Amino acid sequence: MMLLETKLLTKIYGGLTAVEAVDFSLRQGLVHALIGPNGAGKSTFVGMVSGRTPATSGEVWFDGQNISAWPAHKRMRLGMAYTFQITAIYARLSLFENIALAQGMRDQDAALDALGRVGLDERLDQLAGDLSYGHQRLLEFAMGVAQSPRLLILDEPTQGLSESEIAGFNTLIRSLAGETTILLIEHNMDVVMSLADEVTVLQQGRVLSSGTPETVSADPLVQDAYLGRETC
Amino acid sequence: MEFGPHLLLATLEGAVGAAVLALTALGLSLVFGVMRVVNVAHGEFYMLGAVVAWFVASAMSAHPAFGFMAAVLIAPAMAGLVAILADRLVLKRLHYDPEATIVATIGILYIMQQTALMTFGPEARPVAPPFNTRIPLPWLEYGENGFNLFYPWGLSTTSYKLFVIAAAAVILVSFALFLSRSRFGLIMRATQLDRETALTFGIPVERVYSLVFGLGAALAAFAAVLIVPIQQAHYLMGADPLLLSFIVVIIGGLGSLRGTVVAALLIGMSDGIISVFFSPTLAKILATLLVALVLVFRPQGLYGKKRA
Amino acid sequence: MSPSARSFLLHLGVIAGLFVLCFTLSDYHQGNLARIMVLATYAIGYNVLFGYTGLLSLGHAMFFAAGMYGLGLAMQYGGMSPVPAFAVGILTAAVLSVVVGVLALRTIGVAFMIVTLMFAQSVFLIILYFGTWTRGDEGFVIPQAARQVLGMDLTDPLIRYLAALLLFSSALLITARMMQVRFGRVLIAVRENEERTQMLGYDVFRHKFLAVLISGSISGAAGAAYGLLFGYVGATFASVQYSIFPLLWVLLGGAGTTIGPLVGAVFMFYLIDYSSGFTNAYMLIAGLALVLLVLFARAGIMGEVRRRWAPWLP
Amino acid sequence: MERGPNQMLPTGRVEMTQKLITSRRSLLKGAAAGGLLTASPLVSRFASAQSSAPIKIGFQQHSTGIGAAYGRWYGRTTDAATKAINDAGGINGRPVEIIAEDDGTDPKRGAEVVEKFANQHGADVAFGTLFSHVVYGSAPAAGEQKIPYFVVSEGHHVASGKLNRYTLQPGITDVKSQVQAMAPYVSENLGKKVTMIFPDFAFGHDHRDFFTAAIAAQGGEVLEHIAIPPTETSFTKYFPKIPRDTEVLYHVMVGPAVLTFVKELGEFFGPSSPEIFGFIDSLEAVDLGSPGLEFLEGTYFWEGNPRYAQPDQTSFDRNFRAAVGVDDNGASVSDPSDVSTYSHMFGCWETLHVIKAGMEAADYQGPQDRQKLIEAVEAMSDMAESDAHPQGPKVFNGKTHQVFGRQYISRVENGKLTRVHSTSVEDTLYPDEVDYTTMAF
Repeated sequence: MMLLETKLLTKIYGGLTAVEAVDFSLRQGLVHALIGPNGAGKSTFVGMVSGRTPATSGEVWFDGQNISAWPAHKRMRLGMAYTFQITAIYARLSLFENIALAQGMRDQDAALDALGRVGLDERLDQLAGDLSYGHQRLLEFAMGVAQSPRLLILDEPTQGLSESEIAGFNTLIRSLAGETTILLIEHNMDVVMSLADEVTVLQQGRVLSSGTPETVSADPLVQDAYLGRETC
Repeated sequence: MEFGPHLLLATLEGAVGAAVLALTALGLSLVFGVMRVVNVAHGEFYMLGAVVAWFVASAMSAHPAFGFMAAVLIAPAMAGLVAILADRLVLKRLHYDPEATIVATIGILYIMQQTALMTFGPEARPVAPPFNTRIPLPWLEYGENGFNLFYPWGLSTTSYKLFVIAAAAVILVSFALFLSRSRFGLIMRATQLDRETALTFGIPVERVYSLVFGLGAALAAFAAVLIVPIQQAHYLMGADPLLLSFIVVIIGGLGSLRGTVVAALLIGMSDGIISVFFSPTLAKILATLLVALVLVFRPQGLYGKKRA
Repeated sequence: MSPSARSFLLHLGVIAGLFVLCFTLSDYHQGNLARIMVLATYAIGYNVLFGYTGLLSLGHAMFFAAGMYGLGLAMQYGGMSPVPAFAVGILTAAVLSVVVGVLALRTIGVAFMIVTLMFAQSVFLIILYFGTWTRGDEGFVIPQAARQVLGMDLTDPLIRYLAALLLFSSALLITARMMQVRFGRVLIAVRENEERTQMLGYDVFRHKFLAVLISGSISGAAGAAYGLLFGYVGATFASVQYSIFPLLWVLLGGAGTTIGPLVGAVFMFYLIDYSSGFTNAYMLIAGLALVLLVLFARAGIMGEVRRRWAPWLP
Repeated sequence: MERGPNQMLPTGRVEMTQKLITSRRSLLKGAAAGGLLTASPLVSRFASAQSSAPIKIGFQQHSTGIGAAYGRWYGRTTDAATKAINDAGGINGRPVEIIAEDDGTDPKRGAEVVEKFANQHGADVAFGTLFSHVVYGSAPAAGEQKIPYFVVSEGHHVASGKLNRYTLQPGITDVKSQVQAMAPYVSENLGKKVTMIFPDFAFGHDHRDFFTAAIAAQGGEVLEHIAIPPTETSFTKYFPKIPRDTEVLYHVMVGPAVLTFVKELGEFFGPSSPEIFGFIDSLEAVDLGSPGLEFLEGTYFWEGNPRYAQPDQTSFDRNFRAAVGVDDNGASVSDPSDVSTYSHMFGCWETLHVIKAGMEAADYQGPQDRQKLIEAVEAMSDMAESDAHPQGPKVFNGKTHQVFGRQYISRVENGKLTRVHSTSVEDTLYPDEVDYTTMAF
């Protein structure tokens, strides 16, 4: 069953068409990667899906409901979670506060459990701002997971992470497989290839190609535009 | 007085008000445009200009014109210096954080007001205008034998008021040229567009901010020097110009200089003309509510760029 | 002991302390403290919006004046007795907060500050415009005879002090409790990072709107109490200076702390009262205080105490 | 805390406008504090009094805010009156000590200051407020603290009955009596068709209501009421509303922008203008020789107290000027450009003398005799022209707590104000609106 579907989703900023009539569908339980060069409209598209950016036209369906007119917070309540491209956590609040706000309840154990999943079970009362950049991104990821969402949207989650942190991230995503559907914007091709069940390539706001990682990377159109020609 | 002459007189008076308001609001808009901070003490720099003008004029015993000439130079310079000092000592340390700047400039407002009370005193003190001859104005009337010219009772203006309008216009035009033609004008516009990029181009943004803050204060002080021969210098005179400048800058669009001048003309003239029809207090209520609603429904004002 | 229990004890301690002071202080300081508690309630109202939700308003005098005139006009022309008139005062401020909230919350940051400033200026001018009833800037006196509640004379210093204490402690306990439940936590979240809060599924607009409503109503209650306890209602209390005072008290006392507003109001009152003895330039001192505060102690007195010694402080 | 604000300015530079006479009072304060009183020559004069502790009078002064210009001259007159009273043996043989507090021309601070006088300073009485919104804000506090509160405000609020039995105004006449007394002279000598220009707040509304009624009683009429908002700074746009057939223009603008108002009035009319009748409030503390006021020549002004010494100047007026340090042009002796608020400040002098007369009539010993003091003042009626009442003879109405006295009309003749008419006290009387004596204390 399709958890998320968009129909002719379009966003026009003044004269520029950032996203043009994108039809997209996301099957429940899969990890779907959205790739494309900078400025292809990935963040704008995800913004429209999450409700952060108002769509110029087109529809967004979630779990069989038309949520095109819903404000962002209602969509989140419906079962979405969103992590920002630029880390957005409560720097001046403690780790516990950050997680408690995500979980909507103040339960120490649940918080420790959520933090444990990303290996952040340091002191709960430490200020989030004092964490290293990598740990802050993991905290944001933990806050997303802590909402036990049906759809987790990750906007370039591995950006700025070290190799070991990326490996840790991959195991995390696999641990969620089946339970949570993941929409992933990613530049790191290794991560995409190893995690994604399906891939969609965007270019100049249009869908260039969609399918399994293998079919997409073999697709000549994609190679010309994005991956570069295979030279043996 | 019949309706026609009354309207002409109200328009002329409105023009004087608009001229001074345009200069004052230009200072506020410049500071906000380039530095993205609101200077709540802007009215006090206006007052400082008037007070310094009085000190200079009363010190020069020669013909008032010399006193006025000196004041036109000294007052804006003094206000600019005080502003630059305030920027260096306070605003820079706050890294121009919008909210902190508002609080800091409120503090500066009280400091300047109280210092003026202690040095200048509580009275309203006049400054002699360089020249002030009364000019009766003719009015055209279509009588039995065609048009004839007559001088309605009370329809007049003074040479100094016309001078104020002209001087303000000259300053506005030269400022526009300065902004568009001169090197520093280019630097200011660059800093306004994008602070980071300006930095990478080697523009000393901190120094530009100080100079812009000083320039904004100087413009307000200059407006005060123009108006002080008509109105007196008083230590509490800064409050009204501040509110009016806010009104003008918002309706004209925060940071848009062209919008500021147009809005100043609009508000200045309407203030004169509205009082012909409505009760003045009602007119002021409408103007203030209009501003709030403009900000609510059209945040970028008339000419401002839509904030991304 | 859990932080919430410790902070509850703190608040009880403050209220008990104020109660004891009622009988130990000299008449002069008792009279001052009664006034300070009413003004501190106004600051508590302001703190809900500025300290906890992070919205800088420069127009709270309109809520204070709305409460004051709501009560004053109800008593003077409606012939109401103090208690219903007090309710009318709070209601007037609440209605004004709804109108201002719906409009002003469409803007952000500097624009919000200017919109509140403009609304407050219009309320001030409206009060002047309807001078025939409001007596404009001259204002009017609520006769001593009318200021009786349940047989108790509110003009008696002791009863006035206890009434002010009742007002202050209810505002303190309400806001303290509010900041412990989820609603208060979300307000802090909105202050810290509005975008992130929105994407955690919280209706940010509704929370900010409720914050304006609560803040306006508490400020209105303080305005009504000031009119009732001190017998004077005037347009001066809608002027810009009375929007800047609560900002000064909250900043000085510690924005985003529960007892900061009281500390700030006491400190500022006695700073001016003491310094007006040897110089009439006390507004210079207030100005300097504002500048130094924002430069070096942005967290204010209780904010610094919390940072250095008592992180659990609410 | 004792008065002495201007001597200890942090900026060190003596305030430009501060010409305080180092009065005996600050010496007294030093002496009392330092226990020198016994050695100083004052002691012999006060030795006979039962308790030689000074009588403390709380002076609520507008040192800052919109009333600061008046506040400064009220302060000087208060110092001069205190010195005169002390030189004449004080009150009941005890020296008078003034405790001044700045209320910033603000109603909230005003109430606090009255409470401070009653509880902190232990003042016997409070006195000195001028601006009506501060009087309204502070009077309830005086009523609750049960401290006699002598206002020097010219407002009609005391006589209107809105305040309490502790608030009195025995030293200055109120606006209703002043305005009412003007109507006969204006309608007989200047004209019957009047246009009124006044500030659009309570003080201006009093003028509008009282004068409109009074001129109608004289058979005149007010053609147009022109109300100008208090914060206005340019006025020419209002003058076209003046009907052409106006015979007399009645104006009473106040506030910092008032000089602009008068100048623009002159510029608007030029050579041909109707008779102009104004209230000196517009030009208090303003030199008539200021640039732009030339057109005032030949126009009329109400004066509470003739600013320029008149040919028939009484010895009382001469002594008053000498005591306060004011020359024959109504300006400070030490700085001719520093013009006084001569039509208002006499109220402080006369109020202090009424307090002295009241305390002596009531044999006032201390706060326990405050009610006796009020009753003693309420019993007063005739106040002869004397050193205590240099402005002129007065009649005090114990029921309404308001004093009535002569009003003066002057005409500007070659740059000076010459008195051309003085009304009788009877012209200024009006029916009582309240009887405070029936109220409980």
